[in-house]
Amino acid sequence: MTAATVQRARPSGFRISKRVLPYLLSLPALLVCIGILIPFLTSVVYSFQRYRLSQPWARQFNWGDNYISFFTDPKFWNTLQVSLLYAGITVVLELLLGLAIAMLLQKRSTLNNFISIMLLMPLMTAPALAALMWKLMTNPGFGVLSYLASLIGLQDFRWASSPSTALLTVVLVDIWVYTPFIMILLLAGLRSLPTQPFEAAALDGVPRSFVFFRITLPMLMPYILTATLFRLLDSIQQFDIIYAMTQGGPGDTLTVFQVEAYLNFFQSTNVGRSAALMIILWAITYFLSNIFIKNWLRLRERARGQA
Amino acid sequence: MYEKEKDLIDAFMRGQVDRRGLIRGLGALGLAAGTAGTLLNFGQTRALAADFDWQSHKGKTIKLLLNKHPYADAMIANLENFKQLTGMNVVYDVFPEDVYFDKVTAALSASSPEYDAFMTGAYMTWTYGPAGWITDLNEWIKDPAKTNPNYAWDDFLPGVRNSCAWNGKPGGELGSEDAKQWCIPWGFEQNNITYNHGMFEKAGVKVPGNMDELVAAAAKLTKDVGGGVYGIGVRGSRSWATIHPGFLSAYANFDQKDLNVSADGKLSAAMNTAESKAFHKQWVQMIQESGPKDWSTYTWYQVGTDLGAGASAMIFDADILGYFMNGGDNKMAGKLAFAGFKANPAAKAPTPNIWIWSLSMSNFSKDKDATWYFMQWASGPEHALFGATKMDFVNPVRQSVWKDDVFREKLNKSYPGYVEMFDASAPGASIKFTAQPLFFDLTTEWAATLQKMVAKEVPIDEGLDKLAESINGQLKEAGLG
Amino acid sequence: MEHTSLLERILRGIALTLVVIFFMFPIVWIFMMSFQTNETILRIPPQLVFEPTLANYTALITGKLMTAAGTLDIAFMRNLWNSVFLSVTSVAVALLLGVPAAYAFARHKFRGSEDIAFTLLSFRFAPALLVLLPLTLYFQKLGLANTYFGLIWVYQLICLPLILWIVRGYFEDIPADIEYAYRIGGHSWFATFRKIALPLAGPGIAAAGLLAFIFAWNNFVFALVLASADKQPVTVGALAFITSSGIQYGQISAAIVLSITPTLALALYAQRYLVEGLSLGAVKG
Amino acid sequence: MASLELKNVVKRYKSQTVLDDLSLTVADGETLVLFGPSGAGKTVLLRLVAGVIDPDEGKILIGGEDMTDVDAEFRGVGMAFQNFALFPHMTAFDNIASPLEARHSSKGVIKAGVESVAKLLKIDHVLSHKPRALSNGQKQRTALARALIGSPPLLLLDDPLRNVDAKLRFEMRLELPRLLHDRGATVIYVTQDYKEAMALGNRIAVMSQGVIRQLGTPEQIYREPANIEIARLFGDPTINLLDVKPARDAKGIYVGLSNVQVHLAGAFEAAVGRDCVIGLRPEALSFVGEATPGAFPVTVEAETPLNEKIVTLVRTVRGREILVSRPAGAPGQAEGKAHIAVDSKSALLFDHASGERIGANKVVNLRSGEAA
Repeated sequence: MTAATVQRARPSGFRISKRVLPYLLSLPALLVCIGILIPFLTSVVYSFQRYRLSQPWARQFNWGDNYISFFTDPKFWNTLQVSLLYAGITVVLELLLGLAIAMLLQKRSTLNNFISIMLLMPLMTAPALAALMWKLMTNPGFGVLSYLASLIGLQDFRWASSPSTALLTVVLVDIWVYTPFIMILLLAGLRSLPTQPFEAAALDGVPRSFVFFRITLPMLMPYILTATLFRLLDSIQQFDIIYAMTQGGPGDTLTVFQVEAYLNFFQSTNVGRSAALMIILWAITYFLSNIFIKNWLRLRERARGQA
Repeated sequence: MYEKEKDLIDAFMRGQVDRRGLIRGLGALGLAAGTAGTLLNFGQTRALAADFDWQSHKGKTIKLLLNKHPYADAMIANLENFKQLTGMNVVYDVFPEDVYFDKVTAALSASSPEYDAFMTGAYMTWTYGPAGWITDLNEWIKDPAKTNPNYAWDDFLPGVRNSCAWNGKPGGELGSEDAKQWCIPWGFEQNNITYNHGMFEKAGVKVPGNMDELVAAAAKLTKDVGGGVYGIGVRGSRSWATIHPGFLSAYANFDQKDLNVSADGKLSAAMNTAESKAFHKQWVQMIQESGPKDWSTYTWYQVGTDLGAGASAMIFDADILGYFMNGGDNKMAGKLAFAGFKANPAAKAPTPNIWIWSLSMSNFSKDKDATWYFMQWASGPEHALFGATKMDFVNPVRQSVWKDDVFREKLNKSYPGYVEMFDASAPGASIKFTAQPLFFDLTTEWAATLQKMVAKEVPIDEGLDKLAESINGQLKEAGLG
Repeated sequence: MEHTSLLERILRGIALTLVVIFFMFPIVWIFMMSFQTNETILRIPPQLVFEPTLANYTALITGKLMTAAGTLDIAFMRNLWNSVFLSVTSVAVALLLGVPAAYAFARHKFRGSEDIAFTLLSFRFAPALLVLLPLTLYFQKLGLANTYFGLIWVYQLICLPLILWIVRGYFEDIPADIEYAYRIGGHSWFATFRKIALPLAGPGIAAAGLLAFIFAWNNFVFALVLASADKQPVTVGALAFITSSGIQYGQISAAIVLSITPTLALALYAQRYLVEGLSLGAVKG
Repeated sequence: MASLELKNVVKRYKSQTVLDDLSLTVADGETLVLFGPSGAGKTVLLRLVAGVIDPDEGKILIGGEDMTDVDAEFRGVGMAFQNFALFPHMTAFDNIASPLEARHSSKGVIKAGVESVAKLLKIDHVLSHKPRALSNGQKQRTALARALIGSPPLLLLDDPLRNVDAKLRFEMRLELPRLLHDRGATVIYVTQDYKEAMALGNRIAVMSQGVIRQLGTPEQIYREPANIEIARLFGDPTINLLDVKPARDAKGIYVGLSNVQVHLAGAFEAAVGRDCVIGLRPEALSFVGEATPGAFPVTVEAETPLNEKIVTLVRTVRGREILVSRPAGAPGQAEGKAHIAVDSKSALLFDHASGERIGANKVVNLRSGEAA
């Protein structure tokens, strides 16, 4: 009888091998992305060419010339510096602010949940349009923010139009748009932390700061890494906000990679240089995310080991 | 349907009724002016049909790429006539101006056969032409079999027409003998002064006649009008568009150039001369003293919006920007006036640099002959007149339109001083840039340098020397210098 | 944590109020602008009092825009529809492709799985332009230019890595034993995936989907480069209010309000999934 | 038939070998307990048998049929997990019913089946609850019911009593043997609790570090542990282990305890002159009069009751501590000086260096897993 049960359950006909299954599952996603890999490689080829759309006859391989020329090009170093500075400032500020807000909203309540969804609204505003609205709000004449600034004594605050405050202003818009992203991820993280260590610490009268730095932060680390990774990738590639606010100006204050590459392609139609810039940007993001992913995996392993 | 109206129009076509009589007559028949205009064009369309086989591409469809612009709107409003005339179908994509040229570049660089013709500026053809994306239109213009006899190529303002023709040699003179007609001018802008005469009166400022007066007037306006109003609006964003309007028009008036062309065709930077430095000093000073506070983000839109909303007392920008701001629901509508401007006291006349909205034919078009049918209609005298009189198709590029009484009367009535301004500056109006493929690189860098100077990050002399050095380097790198 | 002093509660309240003001003020301001004409928006100094008008919304919905230079036709509702269609379909496709892949990476440590997962994530590193420009050439040849199909494909650049990476975390957080138990009970891997893994990771998938939706919705450059005017999303469509005769701030504001509404409705509806769903696992270790 | 046979199974995770060339045969209807510390590879072995993980080498035969490459759902086994692994989104009823649903049984059959097994396990009143609402004991029974319901010929129970309280564990230890026996299924039972192992197993396989160290009946494991480690794992209180160096005199082989030569019965020839450890079960020691042969003096330090026994801690002359147990109710011993004697037949000798047991008793063939 028992044998019959086993017999009946035996597989018949086509069956997917256990070894092939995971490949089969990830294959469609991979294929879709491979389709995108081909143009990527094409761009790599472009980056090794002297290639201006307006001078098609002069198109030829110049191998590393596009890259080598960057070394002696102060504009490139400025771009690199501004991009890293921008990404660094926005990510750090958004992380701190996002964490603070998440901690304010940590307690589960209808009001807190409602506020957290409301705070997502900036994220739902397309950055390009958000920048446009901020531009209006910081207009020295009609802008409500300029008006408010003048009320608190900043009569002549020039926002995005002065080199000394342009970075600050654009960072402000970036913070406005993207802090909610970090906030929601960290809020989720905070709320999923086990309660016991905190209760124990509270009972033992452990100082709050100690709890925060020794318990909360380490346990939140994987969330922080994920949020930082996605933000960093977007931030170092920021285009919409900067382009809409200042087009990279004033002067060369905000000529980050994507703005430079965009202008190089669409205005100068210098495809070779544009592609080389983007490949370098890609290499930087690849390098940074590699570090992040390694740490992320390590932290996950550790968390898994503890469980 | 409109039998009586048609009779009246036919009478007009036969010369029995003059234009004003016609419009009055149609008005008496209870037709709105716009409808009258369309009907009038029906009549003209039928007249056109008499001399040329407009129907030879019947049934074909062409696709246009258009910028969201009054010119495009005027064309679309009149498009039914073209379809009737030719039996062709026309479809079109309209993109917002903010992204329009990026879309054009994306479509053309992909060799997309989707669009047969598209709107462009003359500067862009310096890229599109050498890139092989657009067609030399001489082949069609000069072929009587393909172009209708009423087209009147000579009717185009010569300076504007020539500005759209280039031989493709870096530094080559526009409109030279061997030039290729990369595009057909459609409408154009001269850069002059539009001012708020109420504010001028209040501050007791006269219309400035040269650069010194302009700087002084702007400063006085900023000081005396009050209410946060500043003296002069000019563009300042980090873009080529900052250089080409008022700035270059005034610059050119001092006989200054962007680039020098040597006898052997090599290009070199020309903006670090003593005269240029002196001019830059004045210009920068003017912005610092009397420009918008966030000048470095100013594009066409902000310059116009401020003028229309009464935040600025004058602008030195496209005349048609002033034109638009004098109408619609703008706060300052009807309160603006126009003036030609010659920056150089020694110059005889204004020398405005111009922007030309034009039509180009895509090299990837599958049926260029059919496309040309559309282009010759859209740039033809009938449509030009329709657009200028019934829609906001200013500034028209055809001399015949400027001579048209209805058009002049319309302008004089609602835009006092506009016609005079135009007449004064039109003779000197042309593209003041040197045609060459690095136009956008170099001009954007020029704008960035200007921003640095206004922000006092770099002294003017040093900034210009550095700019010249950088430009010379880029020209060499591209094999042009 | 429960025993908070009165002072602390007051400070928290103040901090939260400041946060809400900072993030909500621009939204409220935009909302107010959407009921004003350009004339009242462009007043110096800006003022709170105005006579509300529905003209902006009327213009958007009827597709007629009055400007200084006459009446313009706009296709905002069409743009809105495109945004909805592109975002929904792209997220659906990304879920269809990404969720099984995420499951494979979470459950089967097969050879090269980490590398493949990283590669998939790395598509998110590639600056969009880098891929987009050559892609126009290939799409032209493949006949994918100006098709929704092609666009949805490219949208996977935004949606797929996000979904893959977040959903993978959720799957990893489901104890493997639960799935083993179901399989040993006699169910196929597919039944296990459908009846156990999917429902358990459901909230997380919903949350990841919503985030992907937001990013797809905000995208701008893909459709612009790859498609014709009739397939443009609201982000491009809203730029139509920057007309040569002035920027129509009122209409742009109304456009932003309208463009936020569907996402906001979705977020409010999926509220508990979004906050609680994300906390189930995902991003954590 | 649902006999189980593992042939030379190897399982590695990364560079670590979790199961090393393991072979094992379980007869139809037999209950085999896998016993060993955590990390010994017991759970991995169960999962290999269940088919949710694959061996790197070797074969797995169920009912004589090669199942190595057969997916879990076709192996016809039932399994209960240590952490219960209930489906959190389903009610207890649906949890239990899931194996029947996989067979596309009719609703009526499923209902009847679930209710009967639920009644058997006394959880019929909580069938509509989700796991969240169940107590640990109820969860455990639900998990067990789910494993039992399809009447699988092979049952795999992974330490099912680990996560339940002591009272329930005690009850279940009494109930389970009958339950399993009634089913007639072949059972592999994993536990870390030696009493459970002793109570449930027809045979016990003691595992550590991926290898079966000893396989035998509970009696064999207890009386004849293969090494010190196993001797220490079985028995409560744990076995007394004292370093000794056996020697021989005319009366036979002896060891020195408290300066007294205690003679051992057994074939310990090989131990003579070597450093050894003697293993004395507490219950093999008893308090005796001073004159009893082999009695050695100790000092009674403390006495404590343990379950049904009383354990006495004594100290030898050389200061070594020994535990002595006697059944509760047996006469006690006052503190102070006393003498104890060894039931010499049950003394065990181990090699000091290797820990292997020394003696002529049956040798266990570890490779085949069968007693030779």
